[in-house]
Amino acid sequence: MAAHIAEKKGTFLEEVIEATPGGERLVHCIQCGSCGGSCPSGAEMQYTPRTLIAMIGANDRDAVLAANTMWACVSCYFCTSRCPQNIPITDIIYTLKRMSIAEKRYHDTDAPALAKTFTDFVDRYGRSFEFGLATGYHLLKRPISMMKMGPMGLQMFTRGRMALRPTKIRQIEQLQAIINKAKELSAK
Amino acid sequence: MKYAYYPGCSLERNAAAYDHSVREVADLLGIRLQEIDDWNCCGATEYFSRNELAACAVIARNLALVEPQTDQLVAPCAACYLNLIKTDKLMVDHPEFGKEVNQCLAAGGLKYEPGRVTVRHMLDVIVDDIGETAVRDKVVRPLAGLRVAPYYGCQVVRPISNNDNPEYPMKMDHLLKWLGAEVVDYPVKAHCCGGHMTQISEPQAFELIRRLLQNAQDYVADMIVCMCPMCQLNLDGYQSRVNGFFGTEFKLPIMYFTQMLGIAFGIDPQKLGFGKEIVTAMPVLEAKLGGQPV
Amino acid sequence: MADKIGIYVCHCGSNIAGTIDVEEVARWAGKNIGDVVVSKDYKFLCSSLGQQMIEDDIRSEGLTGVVVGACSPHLHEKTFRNACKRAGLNPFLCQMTNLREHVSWVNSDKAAGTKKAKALIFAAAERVKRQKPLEPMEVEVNPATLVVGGGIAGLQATLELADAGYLVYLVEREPSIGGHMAQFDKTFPTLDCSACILTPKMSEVGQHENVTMFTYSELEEVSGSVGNFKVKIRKKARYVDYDKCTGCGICTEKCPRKVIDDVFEAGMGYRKAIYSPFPQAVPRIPVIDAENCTWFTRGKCRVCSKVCPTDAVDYDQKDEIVELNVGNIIMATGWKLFDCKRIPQYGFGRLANVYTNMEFERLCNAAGPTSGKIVMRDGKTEPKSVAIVHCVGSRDVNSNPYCSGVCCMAALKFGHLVLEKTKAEVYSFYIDMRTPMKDYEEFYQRLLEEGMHFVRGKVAEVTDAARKPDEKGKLIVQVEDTLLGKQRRIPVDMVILMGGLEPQADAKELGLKCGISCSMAGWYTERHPKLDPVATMTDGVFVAGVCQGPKDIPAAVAQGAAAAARVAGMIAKGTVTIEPIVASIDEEGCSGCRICNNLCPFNAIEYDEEKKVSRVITALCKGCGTCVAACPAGVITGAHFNNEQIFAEIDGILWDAKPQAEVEIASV
Amino acid sequence: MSDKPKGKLALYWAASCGGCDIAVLAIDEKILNVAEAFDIVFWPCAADGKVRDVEKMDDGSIDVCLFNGGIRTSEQEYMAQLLRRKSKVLVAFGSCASEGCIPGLANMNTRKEVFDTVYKEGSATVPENPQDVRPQPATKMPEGILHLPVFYDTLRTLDQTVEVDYYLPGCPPEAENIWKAITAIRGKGVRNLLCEAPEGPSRQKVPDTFSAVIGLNTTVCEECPRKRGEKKIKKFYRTWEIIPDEETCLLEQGLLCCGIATRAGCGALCPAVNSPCIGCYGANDGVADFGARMMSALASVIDSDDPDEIRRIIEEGIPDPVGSFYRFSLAASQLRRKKKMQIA
Amino acid sequence: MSNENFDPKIVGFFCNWCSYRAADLAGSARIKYPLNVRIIRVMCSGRVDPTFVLKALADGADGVMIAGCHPGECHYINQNYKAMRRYEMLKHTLTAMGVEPERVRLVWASAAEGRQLAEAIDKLVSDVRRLGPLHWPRNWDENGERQKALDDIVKEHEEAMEVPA
Repeated sequence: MAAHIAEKKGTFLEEVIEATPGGERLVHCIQCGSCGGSCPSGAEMQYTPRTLIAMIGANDRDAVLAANTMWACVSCYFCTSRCPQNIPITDIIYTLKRMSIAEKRYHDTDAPALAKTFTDFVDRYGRSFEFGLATGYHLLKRPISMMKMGPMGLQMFTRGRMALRPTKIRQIEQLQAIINKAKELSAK
Repeated sequence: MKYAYYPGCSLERNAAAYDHSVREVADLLGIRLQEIDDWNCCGATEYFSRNELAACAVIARNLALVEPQTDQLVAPCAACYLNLIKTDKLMVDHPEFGKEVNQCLAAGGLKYEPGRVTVRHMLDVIVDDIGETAVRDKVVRPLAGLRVAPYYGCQVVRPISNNDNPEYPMKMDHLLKWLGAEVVDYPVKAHCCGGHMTQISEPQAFELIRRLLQNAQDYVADMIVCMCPMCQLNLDGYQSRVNGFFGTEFKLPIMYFTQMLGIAFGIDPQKLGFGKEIVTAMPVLEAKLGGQPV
Repeated sequence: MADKIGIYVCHCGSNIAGTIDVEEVARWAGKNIGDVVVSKDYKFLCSSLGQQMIEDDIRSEGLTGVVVGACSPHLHEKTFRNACKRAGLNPFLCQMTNLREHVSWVNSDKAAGTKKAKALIFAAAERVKRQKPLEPMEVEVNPATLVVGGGIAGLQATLELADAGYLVYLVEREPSIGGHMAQFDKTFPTLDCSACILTPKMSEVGQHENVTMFTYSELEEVSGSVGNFKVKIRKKARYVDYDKCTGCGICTEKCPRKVIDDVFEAGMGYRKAIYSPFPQAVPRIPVIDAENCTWFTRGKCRVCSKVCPTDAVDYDQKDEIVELNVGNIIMATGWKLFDCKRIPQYGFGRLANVYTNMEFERLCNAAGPTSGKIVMRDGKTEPKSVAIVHCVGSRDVNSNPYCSGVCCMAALKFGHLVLEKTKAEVYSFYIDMRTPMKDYEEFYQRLLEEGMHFVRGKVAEVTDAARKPDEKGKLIVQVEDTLLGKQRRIPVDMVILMGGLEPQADAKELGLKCGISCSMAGWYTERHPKLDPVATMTDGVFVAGVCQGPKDIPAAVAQGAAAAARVAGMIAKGTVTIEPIVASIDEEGCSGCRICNNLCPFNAIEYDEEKKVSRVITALCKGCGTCVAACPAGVITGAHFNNEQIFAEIDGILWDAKPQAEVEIASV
Repeated sequence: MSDKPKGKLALYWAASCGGCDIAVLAIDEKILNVAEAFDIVFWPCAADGKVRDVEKMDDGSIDVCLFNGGIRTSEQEYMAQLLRRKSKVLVAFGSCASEGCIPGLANMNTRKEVFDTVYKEGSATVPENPQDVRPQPATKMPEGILHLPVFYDTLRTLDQTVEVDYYLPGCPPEAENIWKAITAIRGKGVRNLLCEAPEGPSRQKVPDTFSAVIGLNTTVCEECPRKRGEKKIKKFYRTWEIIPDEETCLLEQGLLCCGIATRAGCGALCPAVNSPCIGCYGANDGVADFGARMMSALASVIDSDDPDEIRRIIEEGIPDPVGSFYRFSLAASQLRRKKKMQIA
Repeated sequence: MSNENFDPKIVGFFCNWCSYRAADLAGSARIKYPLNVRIIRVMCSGRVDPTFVLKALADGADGVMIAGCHPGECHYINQNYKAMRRYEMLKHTLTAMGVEPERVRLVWASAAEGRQLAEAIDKLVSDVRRLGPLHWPRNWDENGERQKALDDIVKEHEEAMEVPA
């Protein structure tokens, strides 16, 4: 590493860049707010994506990982496609989600639980399982809304749009071997 | 023309209408779809929230399973489409990461050469590969008089270009015009349906759904035509709850674009999965297309 | 005669000596490099004492070559060449090698620096032994000048030269000179009426005895080089006889065909099929737009011809090519507006009351389509609120990464005009407010006082999709107010997009014609961004105005004048010196294979059909050496960069890489 | 001619096909004139003679030695050194001695690979060589040690081995040129010949050496009657892919004609029969690498500015760049051979 | 192959207008980068003859960098495109000759890109360091067999001479 490339200082900014393909564009942020302006969930966010980037730059790790911004993201990619500096903002949001989950910094959101339930089904069956998601995640996290879902669930069911049993792929062991390897590699 | 086909989990059940209509329309247009054997879930947006490498490895398994005879892979679901194309692009752009993904695949005895497979959305295949003339030739029941609002959602047009404008896409507009429909040019056609937010924060999700329904209604659309099972579920399945939540009275059928192609082509609506939608399309179709349209 | 080489290694204070053992380098060179008779280190070689030392050595030792190991030749090559010249040594027998910028300043390892310095000195010494004396060439400068572009920069340059008594040919693509400035209403920050200050200059040019105008004309071809360019101008058919027409305007008045004026009125107004773009046009000779004229499209009408009192209309006119000889060329080709439709989320072209800045200029202009009344597209309603969106097509990697420089000030100007002429609320949406020149910040202060609202944030979208009742029927500007950290939706009646400045669509092509290149963005590249901003890498071709990069009117005027001054200086001197670094072909050896023939972008290689050999036209050759490297027969030589010299340099630079053990030729 | 004292002539054949010796004989009845002017003191191919006899001669006693073939073995190197010592004028005769020629292309392989091909994979030898016997430089026999010359990894040209005075290019040299060279040597005396070879003397003196090529200093295009225009190439063809037009420049038709870079003197024989020049006369004076000249010239006129397209044009059109650009000159090129994988 | 102590020798052919100035700028800005690239100034990257590169490698260089103005910004309009074409051709041949193509690199650096140039040099030096020395002249060294073989012939002949014919 040549001396002209900034020495690593162990900042949060570097950490986020490291964990995001294309993340090095982060340093180009000019704080224009086109991400925050574009976000369909902008009103729900405690900090706009722009603010979050400023906080990353200010090394405010704790506040960033505890923010609700990531959990309000709907992955519409407007921020990414409109960013005048080509910063992969949605991908950075994913990075922050992963960090926040790994360190259990999130609060007041069920998104991590949803993600876990969902991915557990994938790990187990190789396919997603909507009924299982409904029963597992919703019963656990939001029994009241589950009640409201009742009629819709019934409609879905009568129209043949919901299965009661998960589909399992034939070569589930193969998929699991791949997933386990990935988990092993990313643990490093 | 031969394409590998990745239906994705939604199309198995919840969006069976999409799957059926895709297959029917493909058949008629001479698009040969070969379903990937033993494909697995793409992980939706959820897997990326937990583990990027695992997410990509899970997706790459499907890419690796694409038979060597074709390098074209069709995915009708927007989330599946983006996940597949994004994983391939990550592996191409970041060779080190690509190697890691392949290390994972190797654990399952598989290998994927980044860039080998071109991931396509069904809409692009029909508009770009089949083209206007071939589509118009097949139309036996023009959708004249029907005001349709094409709804693109997010993940097919952004962030990776499908040769359409990511802000104001036009491909479905063109396609529906070829079918004779009156296309509603409304500004939110590529805005968000709420995605998985219905599962996390209903008020937030319902507001996003309302914006779309409201704008389509303001522009006097008879129905919304979409290209993603998640969009369909949110706009259709949750429509009555949105009405309850905001006191609105939306009654907009939400159909897949392949279903509309199918009826314009004169395919039996039963085969196209008509009737599986919760806000029924029958009344408006009967009223606008006259007689016994379906 | 054996070579006698002098080697001089500069300390440059501690700049070089700090990280290179210069004494060791000089000592080593004296011992190890063949034919070296003097090898010295010195504190500051570029000082007069340092130069004197070299001169003395040349005289006393009879040096045949001098190597100077110091800073970049781009800084001091001239200095040391001149020193050699004073001592009677041909300046091309002096070779500089760069021990400072390329060695001592980029690394602090003294051993490694010393090693690299030795290699560079060795290479220079091997090279200089093979260098040949060369003589610079002098050519005469034709006192006529070509100015391309009749905008404010071109006009200024034209007037400066013409007033100094030199002949100027001015080429303008549109039917009238004046450029974009003629379209503007007011100019910031003084708010002078643009036309009031521009038209006197236009008529001065139009009437100047030293100026020949070619309007409705384009630059077709350039050949030759500094001092003696040959240019071809295409005079497009006007279908109006320039000499007969008096500019009375009856033809335009009577012409029955109305056309939307996309150029001068930016699509906001109409013109006729036979037209002069605006009342103060210079010249006042109209042109017929054949694409829209009823006579040309349908073979009927001829009204203009019938009404013309001087019988000046000539439907049979053809394009005409004019050939001119000039000594210098000033490119002042200007800019075009960013196409705001490229950002669909801002709604231009889809939402009626979204305007571009150029449209708004015309809307404000008293001579414009609404006579200066600020009204919406319906032509009558005054807006109650106006949003001005900055950075449309600027500072965005999705369109143009650069800052267009003038939009912030123009936005403030628009804000002022709206506030002055209407009761509307005005919002400016900016990323950074850029007001760096004289009296600009003061203008910003003035707008703050006048009550313009400033929202810091790049606009995300402009939409008519209402979410709340108060948004119905409005244009909603959605933005993050970055100073609040909140997303805002501001409903307005009218939106003005501040489109950025872009290079002309054919800038690159035009640049190629006269041998100048463009930056990545497409602006003409100046010779040096700071110290030589109007010259280009091609001698005799200068740039002025926005074609060199975004700038405002005062800067464009200053550049026009600066380019003219440079040209005037060359004309006054009368001759120009050309570096003798050129290629030449050994005609005896040339087999006429013609590989080199289309490699030269300056057309300096001609093929002699009779003798079947190729030949370099020395006056046109710029010395790049591409043909030298391409010649399959090896019969093209590049002066000062010939194979022998470069091979020697490679040999020297790798002095420490040669195989030691290998015995190449067994002794006999 | 007869008034001059008779000179002494030697001819030798190292790593070459033998064509050069035949070419000498192809000067027909003029060989008698040669015999008239010279005593042929050593010509193993045509006349009986012993190395031992040469070893016994005084140094410098041979006036002219025409040496053909490159240096592939220790024996050839020994002979080159010996004949250099004994001769006043040493002529690198033909392409092999001058620049390695076809035998030099074996520099794309190592000795081991060459032997593998001949003794292990070669269809002619394998059935007869089941024990995979290889030539050994020294073999102990009851009678004593038997020697075979050592076979080198890399073929060298004559001038990479000993100092050479003149070069006579061609594979083989044209009979006509041989005769002219011989008469010139005889007529002018040796040193005077420098740069004044018959008909189109080598015009440019090569600095720092006494070597000079006996031939023209221009390229084959000079002698080629085809019509030539400015060049732009979008696709390269191999000879079997197209039937070229007989009138226009072959290169312009996309064929890899080496005539642009090859020393003239053959009369453009190959282009005359609609076949591209393959470069057997080698490079012009002052050229340090024949292949580089071809590469540079051809690449310069590729009609594309897109790196991917350029790469495609090159890779598809020129699958064997070394064989195309260095068919005759690999051993004399800057790099001389392919990189050996294991460097001691 | 990789060797920490290996100090690659790399020859640079830099165009006068952009790349040489970029190197000047890197110096003025005191950007630090390894000293392994020794720069030869040419007027244009279009002057770079493949022979230069081959000669440098044959003379013992471990790598070569050719640097010119960005495409479209050539001081001589478009001559750097010719450099690009020749570079592709040369790489094709070098690969066939067994030279790792990473050793020879064409980079574009404008006069403003001191930092980018320094990064490119840094990258090339580390790549060449990873590949190890090239030592091209050793390619035709016959592992010391040559002199012995010649000596053997002389000896053999001398011995044979002693026996009368």
